[in-house]
Amino acid sequence: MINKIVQSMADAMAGIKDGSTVLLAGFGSVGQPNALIDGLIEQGAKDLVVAANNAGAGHVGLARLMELGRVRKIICSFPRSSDPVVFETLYRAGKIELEIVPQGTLAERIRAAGAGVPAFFTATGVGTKMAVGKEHREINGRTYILEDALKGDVGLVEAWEADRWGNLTYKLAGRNFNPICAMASDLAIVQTQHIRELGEIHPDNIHTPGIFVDRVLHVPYGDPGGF
Amino acid sequence: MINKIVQSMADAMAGIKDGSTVLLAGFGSVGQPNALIDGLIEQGAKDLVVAANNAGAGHVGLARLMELGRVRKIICSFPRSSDPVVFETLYRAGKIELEIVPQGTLAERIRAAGAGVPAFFTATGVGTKMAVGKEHREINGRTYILEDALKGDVGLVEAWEADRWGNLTYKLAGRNFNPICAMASDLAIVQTQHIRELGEIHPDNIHTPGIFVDRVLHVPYGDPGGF
Amino acid sequence: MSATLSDFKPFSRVQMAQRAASDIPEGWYVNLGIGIPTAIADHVPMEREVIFHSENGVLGMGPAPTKEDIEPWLINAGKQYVTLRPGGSICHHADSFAMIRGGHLDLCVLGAFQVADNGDIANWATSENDTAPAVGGAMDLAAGAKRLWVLMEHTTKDGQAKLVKTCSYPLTAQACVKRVYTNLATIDVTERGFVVLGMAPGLTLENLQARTDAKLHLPG
Amino acid sequence: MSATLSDFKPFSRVQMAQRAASDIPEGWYVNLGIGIPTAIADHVPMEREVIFHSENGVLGMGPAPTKEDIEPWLINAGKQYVTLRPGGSICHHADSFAMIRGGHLDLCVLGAFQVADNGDIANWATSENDTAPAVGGAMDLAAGAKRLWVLMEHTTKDGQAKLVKTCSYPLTAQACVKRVYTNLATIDVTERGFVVLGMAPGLTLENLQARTDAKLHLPG
Repeated sequence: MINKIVQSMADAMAGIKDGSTVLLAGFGSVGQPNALIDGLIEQGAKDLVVAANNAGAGHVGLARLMELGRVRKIICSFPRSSDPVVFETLYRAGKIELEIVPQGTLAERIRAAGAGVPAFFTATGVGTKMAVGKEHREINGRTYILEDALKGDVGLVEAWEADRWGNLTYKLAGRNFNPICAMASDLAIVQTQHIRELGEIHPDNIHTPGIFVDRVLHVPYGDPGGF
Repeated sequence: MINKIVQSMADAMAGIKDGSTVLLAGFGSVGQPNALIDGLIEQGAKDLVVAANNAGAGHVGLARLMELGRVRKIICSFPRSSDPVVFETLYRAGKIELEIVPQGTLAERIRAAGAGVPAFFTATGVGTKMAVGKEHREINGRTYILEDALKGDVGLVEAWEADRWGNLTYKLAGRNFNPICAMASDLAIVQTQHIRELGEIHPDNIHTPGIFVDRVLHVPYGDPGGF
Repeated sequence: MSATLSDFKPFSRVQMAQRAASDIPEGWYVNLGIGIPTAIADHVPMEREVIFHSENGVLGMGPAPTKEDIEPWLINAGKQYVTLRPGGSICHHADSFAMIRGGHLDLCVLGAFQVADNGDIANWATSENDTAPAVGGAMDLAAGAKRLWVLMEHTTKDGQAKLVKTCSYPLTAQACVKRVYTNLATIDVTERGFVVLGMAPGLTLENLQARTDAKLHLPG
Repeated sequence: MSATLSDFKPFSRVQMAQRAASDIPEGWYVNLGIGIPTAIADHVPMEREVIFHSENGVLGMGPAPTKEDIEPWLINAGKQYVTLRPGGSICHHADSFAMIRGGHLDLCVLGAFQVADNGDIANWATSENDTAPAVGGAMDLAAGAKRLWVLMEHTTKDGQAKLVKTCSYPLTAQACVKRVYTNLATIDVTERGFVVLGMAPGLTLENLQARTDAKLHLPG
């Protein structure tokens, strides 16, 4: 019997290696796998490259992971937040690398990794600092730049529902980066609000099929808090 | 009030020009917009480029459109069918152009057009006839070829449910190429089995958001037939 | 800067948003940037159906919720609570940006630091040396939407022109702004450059030109 | 071809499918090509959960339906009616091929015209001049799945070897076949070339080699 549901955070985090690239889903605090980030802090992997939309707020979650010196590089679209003190301190001190990526290019690079596309052309960023050093090409009269896929060794995902095959649904804006982070990661780890019986989620309405999911941990924390 | 629901086939087909590229969804006879194909036959546009998975069967639908000499070129993965007599006759007589595309490359090219990606690299087809004349590139030790986006002037789509904003759902394997043909076409025309009130389809379970849809025609024909 | 405040009455922020809102026809798919542009939605009446999109996969937003009606799972790209109209839908980030990058949005309205008269926009970083500038979805929106409008003050707080011949700040995208709504005027960006469609009451073209780096034209 | 039918007993098609089925562990995501490979699913017991995928966006297929149980909206890539197990799901064609091309399938089993001992496979066209050859999803599956197995007769009907040094037919993909199940043997494709894992009862390596164009090796 396939059972991707694990019983402990330690089981969820087992085997994450130093130097891993971690795709961290969530947008604001909605659909953000906070418990798994805490699990990763506990687990101890270091020298990480983290791709996420933001670069952490306050001194918790991703910010805490950075504060502990465990993040070598962050790839994000928006390093500012309501309280970006940890990131800014590390960045000014030269203790963390930053790769700024337009949000849509970030999403498309992640999706490309999941879909077996190693590189693609896009119009976003042409004529800006983002295009410096990138291959340019004119296609049908418009200029595009070439962007690489962004693959995760590990993906951290928050779902609304999950079953033992790893099928997932998301709730409203909790979807955001979650489906693409699951599909683009070699090891996709999910925290879910609800566990469902196999077959309980209608096959037409499964948002992430289990093929993209490796481990599921039940974390029924309720609604997201502030931002 | 936005109302994409049209009342007649003539309204659904209005303005389709000679020389258009038509993305035709469906796989087998499931999720195939047969009524719209008949509408296109009636409408009269010619010199068409049609992209579809197959090249028509028997003497109806796409095969009929070809038989009438209205299709200049077909782009498909599998020109064979249970009864491909029309296509084969035209092809042997040199009266129709054929572009064979691997099925996944076809799907990805269509999706790329909808997503603003003009070209992307893929491993599919490397070392085969499909790669002849295409740009090759080694990325991280593997060889890929460059494929172009495939955009439609017109997309013909079959949905299970639709509302007046053009939000769609599909039933089971009736989904297939439909969502990507909608998103990649300048004029996406939908035939739907059911019309729903706005808000009746749950926002988490809309398969194609109305932004990708231009016209909806109610065609409650029931279940698909044989293949 | 010869004209003083007594010479004319600049548009308020509400008026700026109202003017932009009144130019959005029913049926358009529209993304409103974080900040002043977001307020445009408040001035589009519900019965004129305009479908508002947010980068985080939310399509068909309605009015801001009352405190009692907050749905904690429904926020916009500015991380404010929002509502969904009947007919609204959710998608993931790559599909949401496919809407943007694939040219499916009829309009995006952004704020800006500078707009040049060739349509260049600079709105994400104020100098080449800005520490850790944050771009978000601005480059995707500017390059991807069918039309880009800008809503901004006509000059900086210390009177520097923001409508310029050439942007001095890092670009967000090239040659994509179609119209600019400021507290002083509504200006189209055309092949001729900036064309003034309307001005704040009491303002003369001369006074407007004095606050504008690039040459202003009149229609026709 | 010195050996006659009386010398050994070739595997039947059912036995070929059974052998491949017995090698698929629980938990694998598997795409079975149109034709004989499809029959492999019949030999995987329901209690060993193997998740079968079809190119047209169907994941988690169960046994073929009885006539009464046919769901007209549920077919596979071979356009046969199928069933979904509890836990099965539907996606669109681009997402379905993202599963294939993104390396998410543990296994694909295809039929073939020829397999070369470097792992090349030819299974979609029998000559360079074939009128309108049909490729379907074969190239995506061959290039994309983590493992490619082939299920085919060991020789053509007129006795030509199908396990070859170099494919003479147009390639489907390069260097991707990992294992071949034929009516005569099970053969791994390794860096050394073809390695024989097992043969039909009564068959000798000599007899097998006589029906094989490329050199055969024994394990170890």
